[in-house]
Amino acid sequence: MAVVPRSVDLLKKSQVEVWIERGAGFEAGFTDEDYAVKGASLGSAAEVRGHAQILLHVRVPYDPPEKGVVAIGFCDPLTDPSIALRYAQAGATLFSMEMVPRTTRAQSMDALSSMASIAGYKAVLLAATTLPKMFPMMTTAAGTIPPARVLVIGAGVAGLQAIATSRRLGAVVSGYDVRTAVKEQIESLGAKFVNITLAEKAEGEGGYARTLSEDAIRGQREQMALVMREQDVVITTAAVPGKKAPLLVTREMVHAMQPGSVIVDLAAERGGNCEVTVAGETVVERGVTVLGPTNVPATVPRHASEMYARNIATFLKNTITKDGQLNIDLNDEIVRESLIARDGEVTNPRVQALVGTHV
Amino acid sequence: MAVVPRSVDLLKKSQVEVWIERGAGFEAGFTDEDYAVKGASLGSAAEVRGHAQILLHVRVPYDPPEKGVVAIGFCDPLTDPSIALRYAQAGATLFSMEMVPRTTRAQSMDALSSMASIAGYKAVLLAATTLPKMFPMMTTAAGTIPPARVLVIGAGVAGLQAIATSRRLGAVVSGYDVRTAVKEQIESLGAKFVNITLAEKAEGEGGYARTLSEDAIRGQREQMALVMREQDVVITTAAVPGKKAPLLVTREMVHAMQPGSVIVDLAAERGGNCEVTVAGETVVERGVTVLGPTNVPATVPRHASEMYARNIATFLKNTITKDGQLNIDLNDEIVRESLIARDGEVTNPRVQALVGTHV
Amino acid sequence: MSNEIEVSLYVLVLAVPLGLELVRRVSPLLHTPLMSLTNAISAISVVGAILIAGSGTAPTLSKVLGCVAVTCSTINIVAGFLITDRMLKMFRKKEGSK
Amino acid sequence: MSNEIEVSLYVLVLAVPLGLELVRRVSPLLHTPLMSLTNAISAISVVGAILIAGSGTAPTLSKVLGCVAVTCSTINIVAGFLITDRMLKMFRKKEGSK
Amino acid sequence: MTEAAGGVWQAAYIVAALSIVLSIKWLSSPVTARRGVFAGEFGLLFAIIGTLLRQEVLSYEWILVAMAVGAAIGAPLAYLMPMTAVPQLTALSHAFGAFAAALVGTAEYYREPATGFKMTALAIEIVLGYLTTTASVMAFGKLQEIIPTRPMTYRGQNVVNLSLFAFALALGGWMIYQPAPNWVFPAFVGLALLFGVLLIMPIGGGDMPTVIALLNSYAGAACCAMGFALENRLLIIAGAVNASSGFILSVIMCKAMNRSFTNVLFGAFGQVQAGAAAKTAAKPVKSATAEDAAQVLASARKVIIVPGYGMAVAQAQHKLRELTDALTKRGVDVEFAIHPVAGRMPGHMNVLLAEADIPYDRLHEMEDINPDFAEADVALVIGANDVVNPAARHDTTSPIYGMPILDVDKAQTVMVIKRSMNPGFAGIDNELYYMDRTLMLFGDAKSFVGEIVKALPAAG
Amino acid sequence: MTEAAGGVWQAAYIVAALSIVLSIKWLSSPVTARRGVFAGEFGLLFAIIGTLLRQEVLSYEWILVAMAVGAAIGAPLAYLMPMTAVPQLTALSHAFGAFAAALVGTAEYYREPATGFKMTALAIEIVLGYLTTTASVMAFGKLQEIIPTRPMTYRGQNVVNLSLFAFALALGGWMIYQPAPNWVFPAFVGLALLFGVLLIMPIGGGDMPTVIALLNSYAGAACCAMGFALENRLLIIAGAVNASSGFILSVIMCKAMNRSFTNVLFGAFGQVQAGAAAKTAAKPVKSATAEDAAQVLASARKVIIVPGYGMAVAQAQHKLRELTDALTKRGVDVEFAIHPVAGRMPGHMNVLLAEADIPYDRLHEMEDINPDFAEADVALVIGANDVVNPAARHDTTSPIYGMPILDVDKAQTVMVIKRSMNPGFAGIDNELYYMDRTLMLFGDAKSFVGEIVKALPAAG
Ligand SMILES: NC(=O)c1ccc[n+]([C@@H]2O[C@H](COP(=O)([O-])OP(=O)(O)OC[C@H]3O[C@@H](n4cnc5c(N)ncnc54)[C@H](OP(=O)(O)O)[C@@H]3O)[C@@H](O)[C@H]2O)c1
Ligand SMILES: NC(=O)c1ccc[n+]([C@@H]2O[C@H](COP(=O)([O-])OP(=O)(O)OC[C@H]3O[C@@H](n4cnc5c(N)ncnc54)[C@H](OP(=O)(O)O)[C@@H]3O)[C@@H](O)[C@H]2O)c1
Ligand SMILES: NC(=O)c1ccc[n+]([C@@H]2O[C@H](COP(=O)([O-])OP(=O)(O)OC[C@H]3O[C@@H](n4cnc5c(N)ncnc54)[C@H](O)[C@@H]3O)[C@@H](O)[C@H]2O)c1
Ligand SMILES: NC(=O)c1ccc[n+]([C@@H]2O[C@H](COP(=O)([O-])OP(=O)(O)OC[C@H]3O[C@@H](n4cnc5c(N)ncnc54)[C@H](O)[C@@H]3O)[C@@H](O)[C@H]2O)c1
Repeated sequence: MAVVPRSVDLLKKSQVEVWIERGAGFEAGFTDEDYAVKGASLGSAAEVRGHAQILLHVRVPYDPPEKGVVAIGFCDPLTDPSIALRYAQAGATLFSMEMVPRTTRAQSMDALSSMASIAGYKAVLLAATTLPKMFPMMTTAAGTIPPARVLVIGAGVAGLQAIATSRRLGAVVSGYDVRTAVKEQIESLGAKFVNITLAEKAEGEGGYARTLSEDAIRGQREQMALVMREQDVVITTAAVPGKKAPLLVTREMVHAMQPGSVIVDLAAERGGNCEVTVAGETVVERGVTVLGPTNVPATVPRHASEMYARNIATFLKNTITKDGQLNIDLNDEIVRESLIARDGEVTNPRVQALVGTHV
Repeated sequence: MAVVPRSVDLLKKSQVEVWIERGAGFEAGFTDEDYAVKGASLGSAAEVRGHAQILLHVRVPYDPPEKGVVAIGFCDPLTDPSIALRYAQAGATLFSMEMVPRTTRAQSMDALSSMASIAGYKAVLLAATTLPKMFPMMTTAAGTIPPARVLVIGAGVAGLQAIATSRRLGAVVSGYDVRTAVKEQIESLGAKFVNITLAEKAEGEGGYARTLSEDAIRGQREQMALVMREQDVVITTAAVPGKKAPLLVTREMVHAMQPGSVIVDLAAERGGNCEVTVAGETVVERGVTVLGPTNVPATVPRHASEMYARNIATFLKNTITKDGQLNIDLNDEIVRESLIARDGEVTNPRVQALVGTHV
Repeated sequence: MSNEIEVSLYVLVLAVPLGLELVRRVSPLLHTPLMSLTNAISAISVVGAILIAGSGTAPTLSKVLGCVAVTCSTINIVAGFLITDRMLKMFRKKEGSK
Repeated sequence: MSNEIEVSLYVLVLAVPLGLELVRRVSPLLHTPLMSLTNAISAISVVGAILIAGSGTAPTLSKVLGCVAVTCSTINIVAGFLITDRMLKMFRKKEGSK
Repeated sequence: MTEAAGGVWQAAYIVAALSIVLSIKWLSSPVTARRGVFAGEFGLLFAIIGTLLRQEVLSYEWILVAMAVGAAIGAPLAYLMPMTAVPQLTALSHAFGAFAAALVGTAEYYREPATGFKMTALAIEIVLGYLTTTASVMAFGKLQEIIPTRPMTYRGQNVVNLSLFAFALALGGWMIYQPAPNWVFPAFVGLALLFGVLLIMPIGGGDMPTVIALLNSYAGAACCAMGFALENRLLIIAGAVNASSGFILSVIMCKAMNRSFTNVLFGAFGQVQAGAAAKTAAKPVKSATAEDAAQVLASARKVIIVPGYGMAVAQAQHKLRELTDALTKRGVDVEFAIHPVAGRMPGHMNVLLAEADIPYDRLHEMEDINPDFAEADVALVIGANDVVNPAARHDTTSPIYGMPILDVDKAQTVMVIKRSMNPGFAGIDNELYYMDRTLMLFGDAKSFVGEIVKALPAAG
Repeated sequence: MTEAAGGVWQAAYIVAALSIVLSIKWLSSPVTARRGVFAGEFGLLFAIIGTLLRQEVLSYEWILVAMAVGAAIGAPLAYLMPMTAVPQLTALSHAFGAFAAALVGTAEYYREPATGFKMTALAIEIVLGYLTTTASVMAFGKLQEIIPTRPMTYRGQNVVNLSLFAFALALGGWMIYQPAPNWVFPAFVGLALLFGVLLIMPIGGGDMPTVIALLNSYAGAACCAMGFALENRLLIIAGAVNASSGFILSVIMCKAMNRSFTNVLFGAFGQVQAGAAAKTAAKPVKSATAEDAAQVLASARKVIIVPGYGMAVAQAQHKLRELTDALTKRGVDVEFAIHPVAGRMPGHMNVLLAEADIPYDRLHEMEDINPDFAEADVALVIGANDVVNPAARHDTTSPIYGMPILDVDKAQTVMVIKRSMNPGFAGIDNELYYMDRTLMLFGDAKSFVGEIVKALPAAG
């Protein structure tokens, strides 16, 4: 949900009227009354669309609204820029939550971080539930259970959260990332950093990673294979923004693992970090279970909604004036970078570039 | 699995020959070769039955083996004593792992404890996976996520483990049990004890609980209802040995909980502590999800097998002489209490009593 | 060895280790008060000063010096003890809590 | 007050608190060895015994008593120290580790 | 030689006095203890040599013979007695020392009529010397179990003792007033001897070590008095230091054994103690303070920590981690021994120690670590009881018989933190606590460990 | 009156000696400290009265006048100085005492020709007395910041000092050899005075308290020497006790301040210290030690702790818990302010603080706690930087402009633990650090917090 009862307050403070589609909050545990109490108006999907000047979505629908209406939400314009084109053609305004820059000021609107955080947590629960072993060490009268060994590949927001959660459950955790700056961050959670020597620097602009060369990738894989054999659980979260997820775990690496081991591939949606991964499915290969869950945050609907709603409300607050009028200020980095389409044009240069080659 | 590769060693030390049914270890992640390497002989189910004088089971089959053969495993003779009668009639010897007394010396054979421990751990994972919220507190740019509140009812071995695991995941945990001695144990895990005043003492012999009077039960429920309203997760583990599980959470209490809350009823198999529970199924009632998982330890097959195998190997060692001969010594409390049927007779007095009324 | 020196050495042999033992484990809380107390006590030289100042046999120079010494050491005594006392008053609460 | 008594009192004033301070915080592990050491040291009475036994002026009875006293206190010294030493040998390893 | 020798013996005396002071000082810390013994030996050697050099000493032969005899008796005494007999041996040796002091007093009394101050000093020396002699013999008897070890009391004991004491005082007064040798002296001596016996009779065998320390103190006081009588400063110093340290030592020992000092001394005269002693009775335990524990831990090389349910109840895991950190920093090797059933649920210790972030590689299973206890300087048991109860090994009647346990009793020193002498889960007494090498640290695990940590930087 | 008075003054001396010993003993424990002051006063009173009763003392008038004058100067000195000036006050008072000792030596020297042992004692008294006088004055000057507090060193200092010392020794030797008053004596005095100055010059202001304790010890030694010269046992005892306790006290104080004793004494002669002070330069920040921090925290009523990424990097959460516990125990109200983006992942602080078992109700969101900073005595920032950077409020050019921050700058005192002046994630300087009320605590968060905890029980 892009709006939760609590965020209705926030929105109303920005002097806007709030319409909610009836029944939309059910999954996340909110009833229509919860919203009504906070002063939101309820209606059918069509009614809502009819009333609203600004549409807040989790995932922006492929069909654009009418001219002049603003839509805000996830729309992944770098993967599929056609949606930008459609909105531009319809004369609607489109903001992409993915494109909110990762500056300090924008952190409270950074929905990617919020969702990644939830995904990292949930990935560990999935792994723990699937693993035929327990995570924590236990010295019992029936023998000593050694702690499970967990490797987290890709220590962005999701990866770090996965590390923290695994450690909480008592596993012995190590983490790996191409960006060496992350070593300190991994260690700051009490986990071990897996040192894999790379031939080149992997950190791009703005804190994101960039694509690696073939050679570097091969070296990385060889060393990784050795580490992976000793793990009970591997959680992969590696991503390069706007690109297909890097392939980090090959089929051979999976085969080398002990039967009973579990891999959770959080990058499944973007092609997966693991060769075996099938998005949305659970594959068992030579005793190793590979989970490719998609839209993981949706499995923790309550908190995912709350966080997203808060992000989007803050975002909105930043783009409207005190008296509730939309105010698209292109001097504001946040607005500029997240604005995809407006007044019939695709405005974002990165998307423009893609549209050129794409359409 | 009643035998894991590691416990083959243990058994062979006791001078017995070990036969394993082919493919039996698969679920727990053990291949036939793993066993063969340790020196076990492999065969089909029939072959194994044919060779063995002592059969080690997880759950003892309802069909008794031939005369003179010894079967050891779970068989729940207090709930269904007919199995005792069948084995007695067949002239086979039957040991029930449930009946191993809870003395200090018997702890390493106490399979109930081992399994309860796993169940407690897994129950928390199930709850966490099902809950639409996250367990730990998180202060983030998208608002502060408060920690989940978990109540564990019945703080035996499973309950304590559930408390420990929930605490690890960052929840605010409280525990409740009729036996007041448990207060200290709950607090020793850093959780809060829920104080519910009872009219009578509830501790029976040997550390087990005993059944409560009607009045006491009503009082308990009223106070419990107040506590439950504030919980996100309730895990119930209350049991009275040999009896149906006490009903602690009524339908009204479930309705009083917030939609989105989760109840995990570990007593589902024995009738459930919750009125809504359906064993083996997930029921959603007024937004509250009630899980009634059965045979939970089997969902952590690897460690469950290892622990059980160790328990049963120790048990066996206690009942056979140095040169591998069975030696049923009725002076040994452990042997005496766990022996159910032998030489055509039901030997255990508690089971005898039941058989009398039952058959 | 003269008797007087012998006695003095005995006294020394006992007094030095006694001083060391007394202070060895003092709480850091009391470092400053203790410093100021030993300061006051070191003005025991007033004894020598009085003996010189009041002596019948001493030359006038010595007597004058003695009187000055008495003044100086009295300053030390009075100031030393008063400071110590003031300082300890600040600890009163803590004493009470014991 | 005779000089001798005065001196003795000084010595006493210092020696008694010194003894108290020295032992005040001894580790319980050393209680027994310390007990046995003070036992050996209390045989310092050997000094008095020798003085009597070797004295020219003493009557024979006194001398004989003195000699017996020397024997007795020597037993105390020898046994006392040897026991202490044997006891401490058992702690040797710990010392070594420092 | 007179003047020179005079200087020499005085110097020797000063050195002796200093050595004796240092000896006691050094023996108060485990690190310097053996040095302390040497200093003591050195001090007495100097005292003897110095005395022999004095011009008053005219004939040496008899003295040397007497010393040889003494050494010939003392050495085998010390070497042949088993180490377990140390207390009685000390008592015996002490009887000789006190007797020597008494004899010197007697001899001096007969040598030369004394008056006033000197006679007072002599009287004190004599009464303390004789009293201590018989008291030491009694203590020896009780420890060796020649005399029944239980406190012997009878109705009116107080009255008898007090009147005896008053009588002795009166006699002493008379002697000072009328110093010429007469019948009073033997009577006085007799009273002193009797008083020594009566003093010990009502004290139980378990309190004997404390009593011996106190008797040391009396002997020291006797020497001190002797010093006053003979105008010998060395005797005064050594005697006084000995008297005061012996006294404070006996007080400390009482405290460590959880006994009231006045009870040990006088209590038995009343009836109070009899009851108390009878109950806890028999088996005394040694208790110690956090400072003591810190000292022991700081001087160890290898410490094995055994956590139990009590650690969980006290939630002491975080403090325990502090202790581990502090010790590790000092170079102590700290390991954890986890018993399979420690606590009240499987993995109880694990979850708490993990919470405190104690590294997994420090935790050891019972089978793995049991052989290591023999090499450990200290086994620190924190709120564990049943899992370290040696009864499980040999007492077939015990409910825990047959359960494998952690072999903490193999460690050089065992320290047990718990709140009381109460039993654990199994409800049975634990013989570990009564071992000679066991120190009981009574208190809540969390706060006690905290105190140890605090005391650590100060420890030697 | 002679014989009687003789007995009286000797008894008074003995009482004085005992009082002084007890005084120091009692002052070593907080419980008995005030009793210790009384004992000391009592001891000195008895010493003075005893002395006045001695038959050698013929005239009283001048003495009483002199004492009155002394009291008239001393009392206002002690009462009027603010308590913060205690160290310099002690130094000043001490200068007087040492000067008195020096004067007595001088007077005695001129009164009566001395030889051999006595002259040696006198020489020692004189050199220590004068040296201590100027040294105390210098210490006073440095503490009062009349003289620059920084260590003053120059090339060859060692050589100059050593040769000066040798020269003084030679003069002293000559005086003993040739005791009649001549030009040597004033030269000797001059050297002693000069040496006192040189001794203090190279020592930094921060080490002054230790130095004063040491000077006490010198003064004590001077009194002791005076006692030898005047054959006065009270002086010997009091002087010796004072000398040894002053010495050990200065050693202990050095340890407590983490300074090497020899460094304080001699180290500054080398160059080491000077360099460290120079670098940081530019905008000045106030840095402080763990002891300072402990003192500030211990006297606070409300402390808000702001953890940041640095706490995570250092894994300081367990130590932080120790600190929280210790402060809470002292009655300090400790709260945690968690900034939404502190650390490097959402909930970073939560997971670590939960690991250390810091209760949830102590953790507060930014919005909730921000108003509380104004009431907090201390905001303790541990490895946080961007999230407490006031630039976010007003500096529109800053990359963090617009981010809500924790209002730590509203707190009475701000203390920041970090390793250096390096910036945080955003890479920008933090003006908070340059505030007047900010103390920078440089060091790794884990070890620094640990040190604060250690220093805590000591802090006032
Ligand atoms: N692990 C399992 O699965 C399990 C399950 C059920 C039963 N058990 C049984 O539990 C026992 C476990 O042995 P154990 O040695 O761990 O525990 P234990 O034998 O029960 O001993 C615990 C000791 O801790 C002390 N204690 C309690 N609170 C304390 C505090 N706050 N501070 C300091 N000390 C405290 C108690 O002595 P004070 O009262 O004097 O302080 C007690 O003697 C075994 O008998 C085992 O059979 C185990
Ligand atoms: N929470 C999130 O999700 C998230 C994600 C990504 C980025 N960020 C960004 O991270 C920043 C978080 O702010 P913050 O205040 O927590 O951290 P910060 O601004 O990065 O400051 C951390 C400070 O800790 C100090 N430090 C590092 N290691 C230390 C150690 N071992 N001991 C003591 N101090 C140490 C560093 O100074 P020295 O080097 O001088 O010691 C540094 O200045 C924000 O800018 C935020 O935007 C947050
Ligand atoms: N400015 C801010 O305040 C702010 C806010 C949120 C996040 N961030 C930062 O942005 C960064 C990216 O976060 P994210 O979680 O969205 O990243 P992401 O989801 O894009 O990628 C996840 C991780 O995968 C890693 N990765 C990419 N290719 C890899 C490869 N071949 N092998 C191994 N690892 C590979 C990346 O380095 C990254 O750490 C993080 O460092 C985060 O701290 C900054
Ligand atoms: N002697 C040993 O060494 C040993 C070994 C293992 C377990 N135990 C003890 O045995 C006891 C039972 O363990 P278990 O887990 O098998 O018990 P269980 O599974 O039989 O029961 C679980 C819990 O439910 C509780 N319960 C029963 N009725 C209840 C009610 N109406 N309301 C609330 N709670 C109720 C019981 O008190 C028990 O704590 C525990 O105390 C355990 O410590 C002892």
